[in-house]
Amino acid sequence: MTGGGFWTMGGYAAYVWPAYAVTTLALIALLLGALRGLRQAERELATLEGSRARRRAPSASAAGDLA
Amino acid sequence: MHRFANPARFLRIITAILPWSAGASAALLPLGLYFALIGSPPDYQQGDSVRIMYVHVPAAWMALAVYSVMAASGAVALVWRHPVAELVAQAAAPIGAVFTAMCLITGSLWGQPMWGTWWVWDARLTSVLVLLFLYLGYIALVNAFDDPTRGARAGAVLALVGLVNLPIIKFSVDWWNTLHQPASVARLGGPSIDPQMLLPLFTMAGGFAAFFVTVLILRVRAELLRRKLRVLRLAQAQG
Amino acid sequence: MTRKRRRLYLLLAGLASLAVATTLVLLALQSNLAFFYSPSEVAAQGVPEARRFRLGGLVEPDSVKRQADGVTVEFRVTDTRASLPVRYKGVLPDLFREGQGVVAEGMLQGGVFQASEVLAKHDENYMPPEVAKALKASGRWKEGEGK
Amino acid sequence: MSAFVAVLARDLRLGLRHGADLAMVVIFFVLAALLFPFGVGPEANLLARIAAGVVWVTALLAAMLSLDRLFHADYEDGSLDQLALSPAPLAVIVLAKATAHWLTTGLPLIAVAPALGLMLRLDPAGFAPLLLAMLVGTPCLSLFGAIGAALTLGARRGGALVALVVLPLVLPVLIFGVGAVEAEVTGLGAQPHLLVLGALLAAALPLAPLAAALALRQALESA
Amino acid sequence: MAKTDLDRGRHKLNQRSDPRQSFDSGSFAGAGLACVRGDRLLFRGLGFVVKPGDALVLTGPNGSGKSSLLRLMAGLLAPAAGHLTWAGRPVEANREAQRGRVRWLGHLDAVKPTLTVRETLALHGRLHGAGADPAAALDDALGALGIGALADTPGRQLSAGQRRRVALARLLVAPAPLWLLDEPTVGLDDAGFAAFGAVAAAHRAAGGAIVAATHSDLGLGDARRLTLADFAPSAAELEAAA
Repeated sequence: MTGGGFWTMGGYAAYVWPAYAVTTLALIALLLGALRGLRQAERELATLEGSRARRRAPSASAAGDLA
Repeated sequence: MHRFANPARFLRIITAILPWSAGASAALLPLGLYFALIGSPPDYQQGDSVRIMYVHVPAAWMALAVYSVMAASGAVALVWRHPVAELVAQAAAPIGAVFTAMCLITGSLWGQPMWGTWWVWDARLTSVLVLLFLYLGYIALVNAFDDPTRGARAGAVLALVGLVNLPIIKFSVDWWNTLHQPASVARLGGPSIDPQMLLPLFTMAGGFAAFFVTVLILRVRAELLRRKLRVLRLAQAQG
Repeated sequence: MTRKRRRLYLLLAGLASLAVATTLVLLALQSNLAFFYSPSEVAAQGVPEARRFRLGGLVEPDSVKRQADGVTVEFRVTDTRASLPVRYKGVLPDLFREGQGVVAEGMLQGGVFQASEVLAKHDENYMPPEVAKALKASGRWKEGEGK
Repeated sequence: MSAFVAVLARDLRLGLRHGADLAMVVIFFVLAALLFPFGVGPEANLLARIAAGVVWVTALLAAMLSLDRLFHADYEDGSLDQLALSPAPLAVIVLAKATAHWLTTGLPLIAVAPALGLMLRLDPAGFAPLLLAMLVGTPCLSLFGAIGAALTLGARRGGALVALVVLPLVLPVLIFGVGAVEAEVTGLGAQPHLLVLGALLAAALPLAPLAAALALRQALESA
Repeated sequence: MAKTDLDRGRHKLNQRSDPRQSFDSGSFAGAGLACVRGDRLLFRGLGFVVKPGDALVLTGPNGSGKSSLLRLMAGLLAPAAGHLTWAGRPVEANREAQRGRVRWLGHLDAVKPTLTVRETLALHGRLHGAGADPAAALDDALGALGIGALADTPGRQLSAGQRRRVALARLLVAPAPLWLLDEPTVGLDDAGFAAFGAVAAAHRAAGGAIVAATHSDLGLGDARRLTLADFAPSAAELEAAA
């Protein structure tokens, strides 16, 4: 660091910090958005497969009763 | 290779890549940030405002690179009709749009103190703005159809048509006398940037690229799951 | 056979069309298609008064004069062959200095370019101050190379 | 070649029999352009400065409006299937339809442009470059528009989507079209701008029909 | 996967048609065909052979892919798997020639409200290169479908059945060996139905072939049937594909 110190950015703090803030926020938003989409799809898939398992389950228990 | 082929192999490959790309971005981004904000010197003319370059330029590179990835996957989707290529193009578009917007915003924050204006209609800025509109048009087009395949194919054609904009962006600063300065890194005669400044630039660029791959994989995986959901629901409805 | 021949003709017509496009672009790029015009172009074309355009070039060394009011600045913009006086009232960008690139928007009035906006154009060189000093000291500095 | 002529003749005939639709595009053009004196005030200097831009932007929007005519009706009534199944290359048919579109919308727009220029107080030196630029530039609008119209066939929200897809592609036409007039009025000469417009047209002439044909095939796949 | 589909297709093919039939010259054939619309697999492992003079009727419930199979045969839709051949050569080798051999009648009539019947058919003749005397061919076509009196009537004044007749007349304006018809008799009255029967018989007698999708009887006599339900994937297969 030369010049006016870390936080003042040599007088360009009003431009440098927003630029980095925008970048950081955008990257975080991208990552969170992707993760949320993935989680949601996983959850829906789990629900669907759960309902199918339930549909199969009664017939299995009926067979068990017979035995 | 069929549309109804199981994309399991592709899923295995991207799952294997994911930890590496995630690790690379987790290592490179903080390192790049350190170099960019603390470990590199100010510019002889621009002072500390030059530090905006370390996010602005990698964002610009990614904006172009992601579009190339999108157009290439679009071409693969059209020629070989591979469903995975459609998914990759679709998943890449929003990421590219964010990088393009990031490039424009950070560029504006750099232009105000250095050039004396937030925005100017010169060839470089205008062509990057057109790139952003192409991304947005692509996203709107892909989502405008009830049949996801139709959307993906239409998007692929648009991505290919928009490819003509990339050389215009790259060479706009050489062909026209713009306010934007000419290329500093990819130019004949080597970079005109001091090595101490190239280091943070390349570290950040590497971090951005790894980050893009990571998010792309996450989004493609979500898309694959959604497709599986649709097919399962159809199967359920029929059987 | 006729199908192949027709294909060939269509292909040739397409290629010819693209060749024409390339030629036209190259022709257009020979003249200035520009964001801004240089002082010598302005002189050669005889730009009339009171027409808005952008003027670009280098700030002529030792030509910058600040008026008494503190906000009006006068300087000359040069492209080494011709130069034009510029008057501007307002805040100058940080990079505005003598010998540096500048783009001004405005119009000619009485032979003086009345600028309503002055933008600094910087070159593609980035280096720390010490390196710049060392380069200047060793005489390897190429002034105004980036234009 | 005969396929080109046949489709061109058919589309011209169809266009002329729907004369009211054509008139609507021209009326929109005139009306939209004449909103500007009310919007920005009737001061002659101000109008003169924006005249070329207003004429070009409204011409662009008018052309956008007419684009859904290009393929949509044929797609809806099955004619596009028949055209796509004729032995002629689909790109040739697209070129014919784009040509018909230009003849029925581009030419009328050019015809009324001088009147608009007068009412918007365009500098007398600007008329020739405006008309020349429109003569070269409006075919580009029809050609790029064909790509957009083909891409959006069968989409849920057609109109706005076509504009979103096509406008970024035709931005260069607008830039150089307006640039030609401004350069001429400033005394710097319209020629380089007109050359670029010519280059755009020469490049679009073979490439746009190919891209539009590709897009049409995709649209027909899911018809 | 492609290989097994293909084999299964051949197997079915041999079961349901004359075993002597192979992909011999002059015939139009498909093997191992699969079709996906959206995310939905409509059919797979489908094979067929159409020879000169043949009529093949596609049947199956709504949504089983009859229209899609016709579009696939026409080349408007690319198969997700399998291939089509004409006289033993793949149709992709020369798509333009294939388009010249096929006449298409979709479920839409492609009749413009402002064009007269004659104009509509004349365009079709010019696009497909009608024979030596296009005007005569056009008049013959109009006569065969019983719409000679409507020649100069604009499309908007035609009834649904009359429009269907115009669409059928398109098949005759420029002759081609293969007709692909999607519900050709929809909206036709008895006279129209009879006219279609006569036209179809003449086409087959001259060595032409017909593939038609329908829910009703077309009166095509000795037509063979292809039931699409036989090629529908099972629920288990659909789930496996996910």
